Amino acid sequence: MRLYEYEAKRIFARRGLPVPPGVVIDRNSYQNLDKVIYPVVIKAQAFAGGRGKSGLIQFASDHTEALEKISNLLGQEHAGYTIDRVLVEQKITIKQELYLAVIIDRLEHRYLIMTSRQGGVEIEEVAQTSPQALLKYHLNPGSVIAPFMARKVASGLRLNGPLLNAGTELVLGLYRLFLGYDCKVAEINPLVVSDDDRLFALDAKVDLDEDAMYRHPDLKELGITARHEVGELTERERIAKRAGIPYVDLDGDIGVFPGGAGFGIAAIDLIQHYGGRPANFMDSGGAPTQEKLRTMLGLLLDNPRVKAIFGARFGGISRCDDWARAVVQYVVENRPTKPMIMRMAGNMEEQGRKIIEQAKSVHAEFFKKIKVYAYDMPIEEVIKETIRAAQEEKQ
Amino acid sequence: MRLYEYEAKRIFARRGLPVPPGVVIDRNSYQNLDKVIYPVVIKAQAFAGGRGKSGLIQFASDHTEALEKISNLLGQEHAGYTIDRVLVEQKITIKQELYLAVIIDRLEHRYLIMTSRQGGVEIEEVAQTSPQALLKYHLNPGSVIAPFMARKVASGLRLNGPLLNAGTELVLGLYRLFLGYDCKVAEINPLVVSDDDRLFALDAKVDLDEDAMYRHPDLKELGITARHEVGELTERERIAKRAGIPYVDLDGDIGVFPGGAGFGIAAIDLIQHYGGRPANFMDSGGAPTQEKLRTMLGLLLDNPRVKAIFGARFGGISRCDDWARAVVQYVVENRPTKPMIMRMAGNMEEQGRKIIEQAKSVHAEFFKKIKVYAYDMPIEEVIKETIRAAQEEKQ
Amino acid sequence: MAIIIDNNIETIVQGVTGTNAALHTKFMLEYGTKIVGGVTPGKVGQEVEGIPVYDTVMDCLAEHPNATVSSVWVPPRFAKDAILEAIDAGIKTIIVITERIPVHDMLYARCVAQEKGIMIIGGNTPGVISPGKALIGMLPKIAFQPGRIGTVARSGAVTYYVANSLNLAGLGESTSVGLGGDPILGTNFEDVLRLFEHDDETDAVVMAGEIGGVYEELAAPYIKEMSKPVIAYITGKAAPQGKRLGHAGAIIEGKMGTAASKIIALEKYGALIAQTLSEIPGLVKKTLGRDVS
Amino acid sequence: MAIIIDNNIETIVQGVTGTNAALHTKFMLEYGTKIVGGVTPGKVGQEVEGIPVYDTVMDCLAEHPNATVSSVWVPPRFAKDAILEAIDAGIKTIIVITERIPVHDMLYARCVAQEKGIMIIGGNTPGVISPGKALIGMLPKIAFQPGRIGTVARSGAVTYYVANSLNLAGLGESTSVGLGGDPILGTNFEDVLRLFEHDDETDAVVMAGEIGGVYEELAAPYIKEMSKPVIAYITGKAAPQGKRLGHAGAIIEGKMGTAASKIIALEKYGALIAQTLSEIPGLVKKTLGRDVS
Repeated sequence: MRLYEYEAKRIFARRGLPVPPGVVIDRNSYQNLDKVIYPVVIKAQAFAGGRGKSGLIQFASDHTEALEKISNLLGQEHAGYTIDRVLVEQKITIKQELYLAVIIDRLEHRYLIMTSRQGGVEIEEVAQTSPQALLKYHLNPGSVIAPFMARKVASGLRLNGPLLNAGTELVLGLYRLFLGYDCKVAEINPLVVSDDDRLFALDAKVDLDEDAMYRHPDLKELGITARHEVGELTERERIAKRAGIPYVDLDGDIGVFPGGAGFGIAAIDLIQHYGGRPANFMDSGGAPTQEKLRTMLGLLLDNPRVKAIFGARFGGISRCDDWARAVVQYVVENRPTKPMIMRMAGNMEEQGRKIIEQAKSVHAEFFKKIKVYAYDMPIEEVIKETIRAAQEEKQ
Repeated sequence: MRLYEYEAKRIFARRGLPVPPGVVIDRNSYQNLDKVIYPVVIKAQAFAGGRGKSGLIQFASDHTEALEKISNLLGQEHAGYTIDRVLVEQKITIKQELYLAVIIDRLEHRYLIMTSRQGGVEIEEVAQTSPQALLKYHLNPGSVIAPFMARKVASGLRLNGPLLNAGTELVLGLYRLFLGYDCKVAEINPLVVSDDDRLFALDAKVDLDEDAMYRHPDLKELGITARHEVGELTERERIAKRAGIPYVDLDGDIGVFPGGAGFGIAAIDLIQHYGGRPANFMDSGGAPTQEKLRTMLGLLLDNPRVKAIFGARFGGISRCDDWARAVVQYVVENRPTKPMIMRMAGNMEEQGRKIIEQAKSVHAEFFKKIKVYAYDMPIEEVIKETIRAAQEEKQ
Repeated sequence: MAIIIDNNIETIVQGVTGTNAALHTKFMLEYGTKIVGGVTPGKVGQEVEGIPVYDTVMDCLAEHPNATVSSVWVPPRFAKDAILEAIDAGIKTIIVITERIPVHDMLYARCVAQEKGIMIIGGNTPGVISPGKALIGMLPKIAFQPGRIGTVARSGAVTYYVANSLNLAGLGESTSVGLGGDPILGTNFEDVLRLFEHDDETDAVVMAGEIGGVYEELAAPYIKEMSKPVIAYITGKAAPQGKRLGHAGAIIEGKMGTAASKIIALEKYGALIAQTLSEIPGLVKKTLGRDVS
Repeated sequence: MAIIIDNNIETIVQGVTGTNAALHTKFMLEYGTKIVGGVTPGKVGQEVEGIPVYDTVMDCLAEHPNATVSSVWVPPRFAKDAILEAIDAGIKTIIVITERIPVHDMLYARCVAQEKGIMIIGGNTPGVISPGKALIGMLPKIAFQPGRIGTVARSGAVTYYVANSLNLAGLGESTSVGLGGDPILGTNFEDVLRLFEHDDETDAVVMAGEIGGVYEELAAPYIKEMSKPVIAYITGKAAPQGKRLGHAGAIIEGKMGTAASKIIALEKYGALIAQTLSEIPGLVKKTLGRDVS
């Protein structure tokens, strides 16, 4: 889960890593601007590389200039998200830009400390154009870092004299932060040497493991809570998250109600492959309760963009009878008018089928647009029929 | 550095290990007795095995009885030390006594967790009479303990049901305390299961590494400061400690002023071997300053028991000229009247000799009883002469 | 002999008293899997489906010394410890059903396992099945039939649908392996491809990957070395960037882990690419040049 | 060739800019020891007695790849890291002058060294000298003369007095090794006895132990296996119980580590016991049955 720069820097500050003095400003906290020392850098808080080029980083030498530029930035749209906050920091005079990161090496399954004397540019670029400028130090998962190791890293950045010790402390601190907060990435780019020979983390990128956040209750104190890996949640995504349902809004018109995350991914592919447009990704997880199944159906059917529902249940961990019961109860209580084209196979299929047949016979009118196919109907045929149903609805 | 039971239990409590509720009482804090729940156990705080047999552990069922027994215990002499404090704890009804310890295995150079279902007796006894009752688990130095490992230990104690989890937590806690406070020993004997199926550390033995105490500033908060490995310091030992001089009071009449700890140990042996009685152990450490050397001499010469001084300097790290200068200055300023028989050899011996010869020629009267032999005089002859000098002084 | 599990292996269940684990212990026993013991700390003396429960894996193996495989069903915060315990006790293959294990925990457990030559499958694996012989995990038996096609997939449901489409076309599986949906996996595609390559009960392999990570790309070069055909089905072509799709591992991070990059890598080294589930059996039959069952 | 250090070894000094280290760097150089570089973080570019200073051991070895021995003079709280750094950089023998290193730190460093086959001497060693060849540490050269007696002791000053009494009797040392006064030692008596046993420049060994720990007792059985005579001198017979005598390791803990227990063990396995320093040369000469020099 990628943090905003200001969030990452709050963690840095808590761990004693050197960040420039600064304040966070949103529409309701312009008064924070009184605390800064000019000249300042104004940095829009957005998940974007090359913020400088996109005008998302600006400079101001006095209050009036800062105010104008901040109010200009706030509310801007960028890559689909609105800029709600800026970080205003005292401007550091830069003598040198370096790169320092601790990441998980997915090939080696080990931790990797990476440094470069070419900081301030995309590290992927450095890796391609001058790989010899990139120094790498591997550590085994879970292992502590010895001070000498950190000193080796700092020395590799050719920091010396008092800067060597400052650099050593910084490497120790960043590695311990990486380990201590279950990070996937902890990156400083650029790490700068100021004109008065101090080190500063000018930018900070932290990527947390959402599945380990329970171990770090202090993140909440810092205002950091679970969300998308990158970016904010939509309203429906928030509702789903609260209910423990993995759910992502897409921009199509076919609601996807699958069982299992992997097939959820396959389903949106197949819908697209056959010319339809999925409205969402969803995962029922291992063995969903009936209540959870009904919440899931509600999320789809209440979405005005959704014209038809594609549903699939391969009863493995979860049972077809439970699934059928949930579907029937939802339909009877909510009387949805959108077509629902579904397939049910696997464990307890027969019992599930009986439940649905019985409901149909009692409430035939509610089930007019609802189909539940069986094992012998290939899943892709079900998808094609859903796409046709959605197109008919639109007309 | 061995802690008193009440000190060890304060650390236990801080780390969440289960100790019976209790209070510490000395001559000035009888009022603490108001907080206890009867019946109670009254435990004299002394470094002694088998306190029960020596009457150092007593029981009381009400306030009057407790008061009487406590005032009886306080001030008692035991193995050379006065009992200044008692620990008064709620009496636990014992269903079972176990043994649990984390120690450093000096043979293997690893950590060792030891358990036994035969708790409450000296573990050395168990080791001799029924070694199969002793379970041992080794861990590598510095390594963290996995919960499953702790569970294995608890399971080896045949704790089960809810007690298994309580035992697992206790093993985890004790091991982490051992590692976290740089312990040489962290022992619970007995670890008891109470009649209501709870675990309690009924006794607690903690042995700290004095050389690592700088890492644990919170020990000071708990009132734990450096002292002898076992036992309190004498007044002279306290003065020496403050000055950074390893010094131990012995009960003889020959002051020992050696260079180096190892030869200090040899010197007290040799004095004894030749029929003398050393008044102290002392170590000048690596390269003592002149000021430190003068403090050392003062410690010996101000001791009324001391009749003569044996001195030795083998100039290695330290230089003979520095040593000679310190001796001369002390003598000139303090005009000691006790005989000082010494030998000086090694680095800068010649320069040192000149300094002493010159002082002698100026202040002949102060140096009447002072001899400084050279390289060619065997050290044991110097010792013999010192013993003779001490005997003459006594007459 | 089938890969990983066969009808003669003895297995234990860690976290056996949990609801899901207990239910699937029943299903596994019904399938014929030899479960000899279960482990839940503090519950020694209980039984689950007639299987004795122990406090520790060590205690369990003391009674059942031939058990070599364990499945782990404990909550995610206990998964690392359960795996380490199994390794310490001498288990050789650890099938980790638990999902959403913290990344650092799994990296550590993986590192220990690798040092000691222990196989971990998962986390978040649906399990492994050698149809007609043994099943460890929560795969629905109805989705599988004995045959000579090896399958390996990241996702559980995709494992079922792949087998399902093979079965509907008259093909069956030698072994189906779920690698798991977590981002750090104990066993990856290449490991399983190597096992199938050397398995004389397997004629061809279907591998089903999805967005996220680089395990598919890493396996690609080995496909060229293989004598057996590999049919690859990769999902997530329609996935948005930067959002986890249910599985902790199913996320496109920056330029890494897209369906396109995986398909390009696999195709380059000779895998046949299925665009849909329904294309899979046709490609298998075509490449084998005959009707196999 | 002498044991541990000889006139052809190249050596570095960790913590070289400290007062003591700088002084003894001078003495070592004067003795002929080949010091090629020093290390103090943050002080690259300086010189000590003409020896270049580096920030890290790695940097130092990059310039002086033949250095195999390091002496460590840093303050106790940095000792563990200095040892680990030396090991990491490829140093083979680490002579740790630093005293009062926390016990857990030394146990850890010792464990790492042992896994990698690295020799640590100390902590709190006065050093090692092969008279006339090389000296590493802070032993005073005046106390030693070339000869054919190996000596090994825990304490620095005792090392000097032992050599001194040998020299006064016309004997000299092949190598004198200070094991160190700290409670946890990298190298113990048995290790050094083994080296002397296989050293063709050594005829007999004097070992000087003291109260505390069990290293003397542990070495005893090996003495019986040796072809060379061992004269043992143990100090601390007059020592009180439970009090550290200067050295962190010199303490009688409960019944462990008394002078009596050490003497009994050594005598049992054939060591000749010297009651005083002055008895040592006589016992050496007697056991060798001749006048050696």
